[in-house]
Amino acid sequence: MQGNFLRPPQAEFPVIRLVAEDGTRVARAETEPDRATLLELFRWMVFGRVFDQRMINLQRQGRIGTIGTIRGQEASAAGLALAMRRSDWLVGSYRELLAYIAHGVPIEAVISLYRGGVPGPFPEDVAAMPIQIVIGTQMPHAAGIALGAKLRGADDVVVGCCGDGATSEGDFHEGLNFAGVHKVPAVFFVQNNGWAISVPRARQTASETIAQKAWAYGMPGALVDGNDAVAVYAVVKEAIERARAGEGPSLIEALTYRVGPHTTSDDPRRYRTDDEVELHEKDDPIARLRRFLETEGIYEEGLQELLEEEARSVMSQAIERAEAVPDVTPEDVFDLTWAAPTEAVRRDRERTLRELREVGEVGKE
Amino acid sequence: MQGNFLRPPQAEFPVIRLVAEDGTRVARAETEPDRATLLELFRWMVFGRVFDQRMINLQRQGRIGTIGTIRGQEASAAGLALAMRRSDWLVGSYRELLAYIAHGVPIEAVISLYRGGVPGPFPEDVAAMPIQIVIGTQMPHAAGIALGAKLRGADDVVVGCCGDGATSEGDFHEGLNFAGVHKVPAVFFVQNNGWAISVPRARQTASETIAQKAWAYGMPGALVDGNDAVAVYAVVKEAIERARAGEGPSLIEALTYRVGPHTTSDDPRRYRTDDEVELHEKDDPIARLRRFLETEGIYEEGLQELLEEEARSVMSQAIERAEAVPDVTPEDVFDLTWAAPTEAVRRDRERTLRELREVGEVGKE
Amino acid sequence: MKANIVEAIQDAMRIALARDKDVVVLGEDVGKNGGVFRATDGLQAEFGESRVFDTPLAESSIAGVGVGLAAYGLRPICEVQFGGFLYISLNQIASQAARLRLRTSGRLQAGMVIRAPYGGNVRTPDLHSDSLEALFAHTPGVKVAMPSTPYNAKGMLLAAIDDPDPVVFLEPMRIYRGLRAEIPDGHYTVPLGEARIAREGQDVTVVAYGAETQTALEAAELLASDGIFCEVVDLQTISPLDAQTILASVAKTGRAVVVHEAVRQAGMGAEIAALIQEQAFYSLAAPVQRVTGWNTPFPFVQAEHLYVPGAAHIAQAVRRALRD
Amino acid sequence: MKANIVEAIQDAMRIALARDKDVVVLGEDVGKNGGVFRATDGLQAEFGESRVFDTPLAESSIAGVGVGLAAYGLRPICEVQFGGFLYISLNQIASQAARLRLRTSGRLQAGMVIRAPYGGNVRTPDLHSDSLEALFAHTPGVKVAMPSTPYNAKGMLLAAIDDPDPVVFLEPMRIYRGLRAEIPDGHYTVPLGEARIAREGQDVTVVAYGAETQTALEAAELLASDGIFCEVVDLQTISPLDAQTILASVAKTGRAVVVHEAVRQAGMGAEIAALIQEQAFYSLAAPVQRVTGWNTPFPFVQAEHLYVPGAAHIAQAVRRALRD
Ligand SMILES: Cc1ncc(C[n+]2csc(CCOP(=O)(O)OP(=O)(O)O)c2C)c(N)n1
Ligand SMILES: Cc1ncc(C[n+]2csc(CCOP(=O)(O)OP(=O)(O)O)c2C)c(N)n1
Ligand SMILES: [Mg+2]
Ligand SMILES: [Mg+2]
Repeated sequence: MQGNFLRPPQAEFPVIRLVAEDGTRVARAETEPDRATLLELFRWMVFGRVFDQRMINLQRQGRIGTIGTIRGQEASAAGLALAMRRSDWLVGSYRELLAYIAHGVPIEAVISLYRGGVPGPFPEDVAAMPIQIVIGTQMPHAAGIALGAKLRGADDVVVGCCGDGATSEGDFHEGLNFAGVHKVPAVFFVQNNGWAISVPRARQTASETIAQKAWAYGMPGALVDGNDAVAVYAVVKEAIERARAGEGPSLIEALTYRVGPHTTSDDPRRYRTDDEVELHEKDDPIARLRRFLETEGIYEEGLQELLEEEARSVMSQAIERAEAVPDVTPEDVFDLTWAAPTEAVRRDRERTLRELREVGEVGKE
Repeated sequence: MQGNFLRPPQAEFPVIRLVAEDGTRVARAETEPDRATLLELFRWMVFGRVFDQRMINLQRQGRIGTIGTIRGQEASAAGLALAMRRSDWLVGSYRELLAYIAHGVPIEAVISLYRGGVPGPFPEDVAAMPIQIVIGTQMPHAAGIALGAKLRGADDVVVGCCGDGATSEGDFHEGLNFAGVHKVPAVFFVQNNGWAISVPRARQTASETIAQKAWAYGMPGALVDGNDAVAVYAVVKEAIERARAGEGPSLIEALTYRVGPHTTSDDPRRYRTDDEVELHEKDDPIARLRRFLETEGIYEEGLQELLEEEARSVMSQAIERAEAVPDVTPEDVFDLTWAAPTEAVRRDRERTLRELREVGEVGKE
Repeated sequence: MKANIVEAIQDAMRIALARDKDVVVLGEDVGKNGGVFRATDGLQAEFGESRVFDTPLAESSIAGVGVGLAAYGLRPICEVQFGGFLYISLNQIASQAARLRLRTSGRLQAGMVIRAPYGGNVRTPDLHSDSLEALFAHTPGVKVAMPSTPYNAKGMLLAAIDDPDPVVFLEPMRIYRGLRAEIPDGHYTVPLGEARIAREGQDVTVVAYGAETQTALEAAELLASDGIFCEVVDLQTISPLDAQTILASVAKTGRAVVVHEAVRQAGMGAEIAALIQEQAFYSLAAPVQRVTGWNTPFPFVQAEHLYVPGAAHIAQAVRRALRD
Repeated sequence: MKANIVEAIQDAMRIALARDKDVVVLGEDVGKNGGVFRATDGLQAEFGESRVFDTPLAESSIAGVGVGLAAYGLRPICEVQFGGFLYISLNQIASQAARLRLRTSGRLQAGMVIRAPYGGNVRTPDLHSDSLEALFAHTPGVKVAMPSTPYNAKGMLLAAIDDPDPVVFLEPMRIYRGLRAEIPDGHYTVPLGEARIAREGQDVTVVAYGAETQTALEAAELLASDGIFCEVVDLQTISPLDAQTILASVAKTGRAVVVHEAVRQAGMGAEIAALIQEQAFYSLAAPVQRVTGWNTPFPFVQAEHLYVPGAAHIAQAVRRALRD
């Protein structure tokens, strides 16, 4: 007599960790960062912390609009960015600002965006899609870019990033499924920070891990401690090398935590306890990496303070540059809408601008 | 030294089978059909074969529009329908016509639809959504209906059906993910018939099975031999009972094969070999069940012929009834668009009808 | 009671939840968080998690699950967090909700509400400010309501919840809190399908809806001091469109200006101008003017105040209508 | 060469694939099967599976992967199997393809074509017959082309493939095969953004596009025998809309009828009527008439011949325009 035909979910994904919370090493990996890269990781993470605080301040001063916070997620962002080549494509969202900057996007472009202006074109040698706001939509783009690289025979790899909440969107599914079928050189990287605004991870999907969703697309998955920069780097590096070698896409879930509010408009006390936050705050990725650097004898006294100082000054200069950028004009908007405007577009543009000018005059009456 | 962080897909789903191709029993199950139900299964499958052929003929005679074929998939459709209560909701598509009819939808309603008319309301005691044409869109509906049943405290279960191709749609993902999170009483049933028009299953998803996609939604999965009506019934029954007991949704993949063309407009020789079809044609679900009934001593000489005769006569009557239904009028279309028409709708309806009448007169000039 | 628009909307949902146990509220962050604009604040605490609940982050299924709930006989109020994300819900609304009744010969229907804040000048990020009402107005089988005051926000939402047809309910984010007024306690409805005269006048008819109604009233006030008297028609329901009220006003004034912040081309302004010239051609003294967003995507924040029609833009068009 | 529309389209893709190795064709069943209408017949055999390939059954990603391919510098031609399924692709087209250039200050752009057959009277199933051009015309940043003859089908598709902006290319399913004509061999383009005069006349301007252009020409023929001479403007590109050609014709005739099979409300007919009354008010002798689908969803097959405007409907509207 048979029965119990239904097989309950069985995928078990142990959390990959190379450096423990207290900074001690727990494992080694072939793909882990070398000394120079470890210092770079630390530098970018410290920069991320300063960047985050400065952006929040700018928002409070009314100098930029609503901004997402990245505190606590610096290891994921830096680890992922440094594992990439500059010619690899970064396809992410507002939660990957630090990764964008570490990948080569000018800080002032990011600030400009949050000032409500045009970001300005990214530099020619930075391969990245715009910072996505519409959740999940970037995942098919990542698949498409990766397919492009494959078709062209280029050895570019694409890293498509999103949050835990984004995994619920149809576009997440369609993007990863496409990537699996076409075996494209892509790495899908989910920053699982526990929350999608106020919705906890457990209410987002009944799947025990996000990593195991990989199997639904016929690709390998990995669950990494997202606060362990060394592990994030190593796992992403492995996935990128695999993709570059033509072995296809993979999905990485980085387990981290959003210590701050979702954005400057959010009040997290409405939906989570301070205790929960405090618990996670203790596992600070910057402190962890610093302790690791110390244990490894790489850390030099005063380094963090130096880097903070440097970051503050870099930020000040970037803010100055961003604030010097003139405001977007209606002309900009029209001219960036069409690459090949038709006669009708030109006339419509003129009519609109004429009416705006006239209103300007009315305003002066 | 660690490495190989990426875990390749490992879910293994053995094909559940109770009756072998040659009709011999290979296993027993608690939830398997009793004698009466076995005969009902057989009756409906035979009906399905006759129905399919008659619909194809009607299409050839220009009496109905394009129609999908169901030959070879009778066991899946009948097994699933008979495992349901009439008060359980069937939410499926054009490939589940036999299931709809076995669930209680009048044959003439189905024929009317393919005659290009209104199907007419399904009987009050038949719980079913309309036969879906827009691939995948019905899966969130199934989740929603099941949530409704749960919220109302009713013991209705919802069976949401789709094809292997449909699993690629964003709506498949969103529907199942929602169902998993809200632990609704739903069974998702995928008829994997090997093809989505010309796209083979292997190009639809890199996932080894569709059953394993269940795990991505935190629900159990099962892979059943879709040509084994006894097994389909048993597995669906188990899943429905589980859902009814409040244990949540599950996903069943029924492995079958579309022996005929996708629809009467399709030419499968463009994309698959006759050899492949012949191979699958040998595994005829009706023949298999008949041999099983024979082995079990349930089959009485001449039964199939009798049932075929009966089916032909039932079909003839249904066709007659369907063809007696007057054509859809513009009034019908307006009146079925709005449940609560506003004054503007009434005026617009009158204008449209007046213009149509005038054109009628113009035509008569 | 005194209420702003978001409070009026919340009050409507609270009343509906209390009077009909089939009403449920779902969407992203509508539970504990009470919605990113607090429209559902306190509702989960009051009515429980089975009546007011968060969904996964997936707008197609928010609408699609709504269709299923409605088919089962419940009255879902689905929230889509920002109007621009309705692009993702559109297929479930247009190809499914709008046609369920037709497909089932009236046996089932998608009596549901899809609420979303819309509109610009709120300094929101990309795609948060779009006005997509025209897409739904081009989708028969769904009604489209766009309130402009606390009074009609509450009354129309209560009407929409009762309505057996699916209703897309677009809320004017810009004036969610700015406008506070006395509204009746308890249940009342403002019928769907009826425009209202927001201000009487005899010189020019200004047709507006949603947040732009307030802007049109400002413009009317400006112009009044110059001796130009506008009649402001507040559509309230965008679809089905109450042509009669518009035409009655134009019959009086002979001139019309249509206002919206959505893209101009193929927007509601086109429909209304087409309608007026069709039905009131011989009483029109001048072409119907459109004051709208540009034929570009909604721009970056720095340019939004130029994109969204202000009172000066409307006044300009009224003067143009009078000059002709 | 002699070709019908579907052959002309296939020829355009073959030429584009041959002249530019960055051109790729993707969609459901476009490979071995050659598309359900055979538009891509033989292309995979000729150019290989890396140039012409099937996608999973998922219309959002067909467009979304197209955006990625285009961002990488390829020139994707994406096929959506039937126009009604564009609802599913809309978010990727409107919120992504249309805005990539704006979001990247021109660094990246979504130079891609999304092809889909559209329209009724072909006895297709539910949602296979919808005409959704107005949704895209309300989406600045995408162009919308709708050919009406083998000549412009080939020429516009080649122009669309070259165009750096995303182009939604809607093909008239009803006349895919019915219309056969001599077209040039090899590469040529019909520029996007330009309407054409399909028939000259001085009494009434009939504005049409896609399959309805042919119906309008039939109506013009009917009417000519009664001494009524229509000028038929075939829009070719729906967006951006070539206002000048329409206005020049109306300046001559003083009367206009706009034709489409899409839903009337907020359809292209509204935009064109609004435009004509705006720009040519004083030369208009009668209101612009609209001949369109009804304000209902596309109906069941049995009623479609009444829903899709026929020559008699158009003739009726022309007479109405002349009566006024
Ligand atoms: C399509 C879409 N729906 C809703 C939103 C509003 N929204 C912005 S962020 C967010 C939560 C995202 O959660 P997650 O994917 O986990 O990313 P996180 O913010 O936690 O990094 C929501 C709902 C959006 N931007 N886009
Ligand atoms: C959204 C949508 N896209 C495309 C189609 C056209 N179409 C009809 S059936 C079909 C294949 C479906 O394959 P599958 O899901 O495997 O079901 P099967 O027909 O094999 O039962 C396609 C592409 C459609 N009806 N709806
Ligand atoms: Mg998150
Ligand atoms: Mg199939």
